[in-house]
Amino acid sequence: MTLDFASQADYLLALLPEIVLSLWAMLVLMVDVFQKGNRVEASRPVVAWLSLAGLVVTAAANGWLLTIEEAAVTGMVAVDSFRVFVNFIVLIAAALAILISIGYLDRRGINRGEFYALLLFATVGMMLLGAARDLILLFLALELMSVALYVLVGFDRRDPRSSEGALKYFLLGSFSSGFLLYGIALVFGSARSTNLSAIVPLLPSLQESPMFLIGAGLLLVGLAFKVAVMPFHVWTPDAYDGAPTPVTALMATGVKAAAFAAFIRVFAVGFAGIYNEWSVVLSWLALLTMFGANLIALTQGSVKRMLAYSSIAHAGYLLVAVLAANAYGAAAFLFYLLVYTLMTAGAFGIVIANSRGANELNKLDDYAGFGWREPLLGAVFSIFLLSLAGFPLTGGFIGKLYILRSSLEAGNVELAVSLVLASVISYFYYLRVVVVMYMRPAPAEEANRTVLLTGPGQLAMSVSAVAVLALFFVPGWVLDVAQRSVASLFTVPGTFFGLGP
Amino acid sequence: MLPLNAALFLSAILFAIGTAGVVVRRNAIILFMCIELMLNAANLAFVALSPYAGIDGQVIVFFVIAVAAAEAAVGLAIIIAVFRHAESVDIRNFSLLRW
Amino acid sequence: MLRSYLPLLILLGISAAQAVGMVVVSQVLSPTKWTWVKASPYESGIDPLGSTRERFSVKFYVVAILFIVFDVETVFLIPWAVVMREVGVAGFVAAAMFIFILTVGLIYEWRKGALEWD
Amino acid sequence: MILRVQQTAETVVAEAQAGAFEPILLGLIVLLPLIGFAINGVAAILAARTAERRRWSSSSHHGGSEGEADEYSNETHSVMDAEPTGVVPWTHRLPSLVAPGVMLLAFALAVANLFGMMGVELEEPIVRTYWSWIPVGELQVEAALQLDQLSLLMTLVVTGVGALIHLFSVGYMSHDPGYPRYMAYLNLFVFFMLVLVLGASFPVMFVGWEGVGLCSYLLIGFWFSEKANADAGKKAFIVNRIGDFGFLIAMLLIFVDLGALGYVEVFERAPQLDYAGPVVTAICLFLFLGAVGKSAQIPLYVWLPDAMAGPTPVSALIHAATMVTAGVYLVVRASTLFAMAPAASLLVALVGAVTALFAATIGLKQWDIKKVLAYSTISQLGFMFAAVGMGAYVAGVFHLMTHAFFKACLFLGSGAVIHALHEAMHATHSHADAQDMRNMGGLRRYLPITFATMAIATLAIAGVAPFAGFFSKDEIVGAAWIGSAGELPLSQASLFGVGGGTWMGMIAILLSIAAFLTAFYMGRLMLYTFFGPNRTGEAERQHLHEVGWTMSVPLIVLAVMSTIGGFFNVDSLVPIVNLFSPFAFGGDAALHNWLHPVIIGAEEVWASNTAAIPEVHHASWPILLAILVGVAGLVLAAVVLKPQLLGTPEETPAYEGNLEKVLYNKWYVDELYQRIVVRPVWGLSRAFYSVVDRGTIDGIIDGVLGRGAMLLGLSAGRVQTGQVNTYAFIIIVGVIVVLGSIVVM
Repeated sequence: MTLDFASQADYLLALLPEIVLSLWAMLVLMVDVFQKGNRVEASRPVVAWLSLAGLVVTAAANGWLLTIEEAAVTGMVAVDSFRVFVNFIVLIAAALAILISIGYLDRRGINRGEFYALLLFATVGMMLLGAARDLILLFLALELMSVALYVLVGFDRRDPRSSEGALKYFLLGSFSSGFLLYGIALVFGSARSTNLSAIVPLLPSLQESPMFLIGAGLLLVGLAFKVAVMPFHVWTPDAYDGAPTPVTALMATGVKAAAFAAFIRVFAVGFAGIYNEWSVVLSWLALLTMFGANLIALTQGSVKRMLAYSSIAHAGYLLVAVLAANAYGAAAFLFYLLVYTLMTAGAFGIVIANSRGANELNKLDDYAGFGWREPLLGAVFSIFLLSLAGFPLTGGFIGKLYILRSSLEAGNVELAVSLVLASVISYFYYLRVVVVMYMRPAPAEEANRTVLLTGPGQLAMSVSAVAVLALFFVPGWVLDVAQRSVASLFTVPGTFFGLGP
Repeated sequence: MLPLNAALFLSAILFAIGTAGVVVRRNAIILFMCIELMLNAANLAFVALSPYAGIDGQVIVFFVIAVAAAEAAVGLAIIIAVFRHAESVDIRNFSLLRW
Repeated sequence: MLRSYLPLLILLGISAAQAVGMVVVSQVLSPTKWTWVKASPYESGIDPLGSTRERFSVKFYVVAILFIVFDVETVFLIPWAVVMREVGVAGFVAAAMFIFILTVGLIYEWRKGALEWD
Repeated sequence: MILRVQQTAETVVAEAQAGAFEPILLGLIVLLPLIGFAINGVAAILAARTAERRRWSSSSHHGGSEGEADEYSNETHSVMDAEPTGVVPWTHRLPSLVAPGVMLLAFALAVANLFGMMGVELEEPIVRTYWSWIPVGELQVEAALQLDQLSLLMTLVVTGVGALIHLFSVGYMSHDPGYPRYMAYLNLFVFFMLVLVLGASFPVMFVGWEGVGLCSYLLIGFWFSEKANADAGKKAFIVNRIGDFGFLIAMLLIFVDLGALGYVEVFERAPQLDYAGPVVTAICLFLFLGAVGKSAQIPLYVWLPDAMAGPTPVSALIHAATMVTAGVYLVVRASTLFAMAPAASLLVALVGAVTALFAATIGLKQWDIKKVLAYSTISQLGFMFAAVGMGAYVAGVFHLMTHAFFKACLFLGSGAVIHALHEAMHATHSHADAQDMRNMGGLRRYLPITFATMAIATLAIAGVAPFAGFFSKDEIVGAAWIGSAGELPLSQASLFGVGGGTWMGMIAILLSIAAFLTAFYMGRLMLYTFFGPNRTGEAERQHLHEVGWTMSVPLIVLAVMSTIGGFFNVDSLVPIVNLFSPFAFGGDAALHNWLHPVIIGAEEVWASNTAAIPEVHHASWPILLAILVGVAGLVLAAVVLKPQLLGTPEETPAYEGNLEKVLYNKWYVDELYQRIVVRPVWGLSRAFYSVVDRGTIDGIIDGVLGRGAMLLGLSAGRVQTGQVNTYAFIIIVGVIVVLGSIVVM
């Protein structure tokens, strides 16, 4: 099927997965509210499962997208396999977040249907973010995602940490939205359009326009904020720390994936013509992010917060892939994003499994003996941590290898070396958790701890762990798909990383 | 007709005031108002640019207004939630999460 | 071109002048004699109870927040109303979808009891 | 004896038949242990669940952490702490069947392949590609297995000895609460070991390399509640990281300089490099660094004695027979590269020889029976490295094989002794050390089978003809003497300005002394353990009895192999040795002929880069010397040592005199490392701890760099004040920097 966007109805098809998920989110909201009205009580389990079903249906619609193509690439939304790939990652992230929140919400006494509905709305925002080919749609998608997340972060109103995290996330998030919006205004003023396909041909003439460059710079800042690149990461540890852990998992995975996809679409595809202008500063930000985040992560006593910094560090690694400026870089980026989503969501899932009751404290000492108390989850957690560190036998190793290779290919030797050094630093804090988990006996009072991750969550963790391992042994086909997905980006006129249309 | 530069200049000044406000003010509500000021500065830029760059600019403003309203609703709710814990909206009181 | 806005400007000026003028004139013309009774807040003839800095019920906030959202959404409907004939069926469908989503929100509010005062 | 000329007639036949051989279920050999791991892993998880439940319910009854401490205890307790309930849960019965079962199947498949391969003379390795593993640009790495003479031999050793040790473990470990977990780890280890030896490229080997390291780490720390065990696991992990670093760098260099990582391509292209050039030397040195870490050679050997903290069958399988020999395998596998780098090869030989002697001296004065065997293993690995370093690749592999037999037998025998002693002590609630030889003595009356099998293995390791060790050790020492006479290709090389011949003469002397010491300390071990009066204690003596069949059968099989293992490679050209020619298996010098296709690359390198060697002279005196030192060592031990005068640990001091003290304390190397590496780091960390109240890291994982990084991280983390204003300010600064740089660019 071919879409030409001349008729508005074609947009309904192009946006089918997003529409399906939006309607489904409303359905979830209605089911919940009709079932219990305004009574304050836990929602039925059916709400969570319904939400999961919605994700599955959306995934099907998303797969269907592969069968249609665009007549011209002028639409506000892209219909290409890059978007489909990113959508799948986002959907996986959302599904993992829902699976680990089952049971967890009850424990914290915040099992409300709105949680799932908001989570789905945020997912819609992420999907749109990966599809946006128009800066205004980008802004709207970003806000749709963010507004839902502001609420989710502060979902546990009775917990001062949750509320505080939400306040900081909200204030700084809308602060950065302001920059993004002003950047869009300046780009709009100088390019006379907000559509990337209209901007790209004008780039040679815009290269000298300070208004455009400042606009592009503000856009960079706005997106860098969402992917948590240093020094725009300041909100991240606090928001991640304060948020209910499933939300943290979603923010660390889905949000990052979607925002990075937008990053690629806007900068790598759209603004490829001014690569020289933005690449230098971005390289420095990548360096700062990799080293800064890893160093700070070393000093963290809380595992949850350590993982927050770890996710910042990974934004740095992903930036190296973006900056590699070649086909392998983009494919490596998608591959790493997938591994990263699985291992990060998994790690946060274990944080849930080990947290005490409603208390979210997750000190390193709380993991003493965890590996023996919970053999399965301990092994799974070790896999995730080793993968995050880039240990061989895990997908994280292959992912880093790909990024390194693409970076070397591009001649970014300093970035490649820094990535290796930075991940060496990261070994210390990841392994520390493994060591504590297996080598330090649990205090006696730990004996009566119960498993705090329900069956579905455990299953999700195990599947993710197996996937992380599988991505080491058979990474070939995923990489193949990633490479083909990247190729679809070239339908936009303009050069992509020197590959050309 | 107003010169374009003047309108843009005004919008830039408003944006700068909003930005500075976020850095120096302590009251969460005022902070939020400063952020709204930034968004509206961008709106002003869009409107000022629209005769020159296309009618889209004015359409965008509608979207931004709607988004700002949604943000306001959520933001005020969050501030209320925080106020219930701290009995204050002074952001200096909120540093449970740090380091 | 700006000339077409002139009546608007005049209207603005007149209303501002009137508002300011009424305050000023009443201040200037009225006899000013300060008494305790006059300075106290007027609450329908009943003595004030407690501090006026009492906290409002959170319900006010809820209503206010709901109002902001629904109020602002009308900015999308008014332009549509203006050009309803030009945009035709496509516009109608779009507006219907918009209203549908708003309705879902409204139903949610209603079921949540946010529309009931007690 | 090294450069045997292949009969042309055979080669012709081989070419005619090449390709006729199809490997039989090659993938399944590797897969079987993995299947075993999966099944046992499930059992382990379920068992751990029930154990946890029981622990909770029991601790609530007679509260306190006492029951908990019992649950996972160190070897001396948990081996025997049988479940009093009597009913063995299925999770403990299933692994007894599955774990040895898959191993036996895998071994059967390997044997089938052996018979298939014996019919044909395979010139080229058979590579089976399963899927494309890392396909990025020129870096095309396939998940492929390679079957050739070397990998098949290694597979036979791994699965054969492995199957026996699995069987032994059934008897040894089945009462341990963690038994299913143990079996799962053991199966997983074998899987990775098979990947290591069967992999067709360096990255695939690296997967196995990392995997066996991981399993070793898990098994050393199996009784994790003992802090010492946990530390030992950690030590092994860190030391192996150093080795892995070398391996990785070597792989990188190979890829950069040769453009491939598969064995076939790499060894095809290797001769393009400069002979003895810096590139190939660097590659070999880094590969050797990897081998040194994995195979516990100087200076990275320190982890192996500590690794004895794991269960004894683990020591037998991983830390004696298979994993630690991976370094030797690596050198032989990369023999073409090492032949290109004669200086690096000589260094390998030298390190091996020095390690052989050094470890043997330490073995002289250890009281812990497992420690003696551990240092003996290091010493024997040194022999192997000396061999492969001198270019005597077949001799190295030969010794690897025979060593697997007799050392596994010795370890399992010591396990049986410990088991028996522990059982006895358990019965009387004695807390004496079941591994201290001073608590043994006269055990041959109580453990006749164990004694007989260990005695055979001792004769083998001492190099007494005609036991297995005689042939293999003789080949190594003999090669060194031949090299010193200038008759090996490497005799023409030089290291540090000294000629290869001179070096090899020194190596020969070092190895001869080491062989003598080996015989002595093994004689000492046997005397103190099995002879003289029994020192275990009156009460305990009633409870000493021979182990069950699952443990004695592996011992007997290994003893038989230790007896006849040498006949696989009887060379009719070597005097004295050729007396045994009538009994040789598979014809004259079977192993040489068998492995010839594997090392032909190295021979071609030498042929084109070194002066021709006229003819190798096999003198008879080195052989006589080898026999002499072995017998002399044993005799001296029997004459000098008086087991009847030995007392229990309370009565007998650990050492007398300064030399004994030095040896007992293992030349103070651990202390040296402690002083120059660990202690400065700790000092710094203490200082840091008092300044910043956050000493969350333990051990030597973080070095000086780690502490510095912490400090840096802490100060960088200080910007995270929790204040929104500060955050906004940081963002603004970032915005200004970004905008400034973009506009300026």
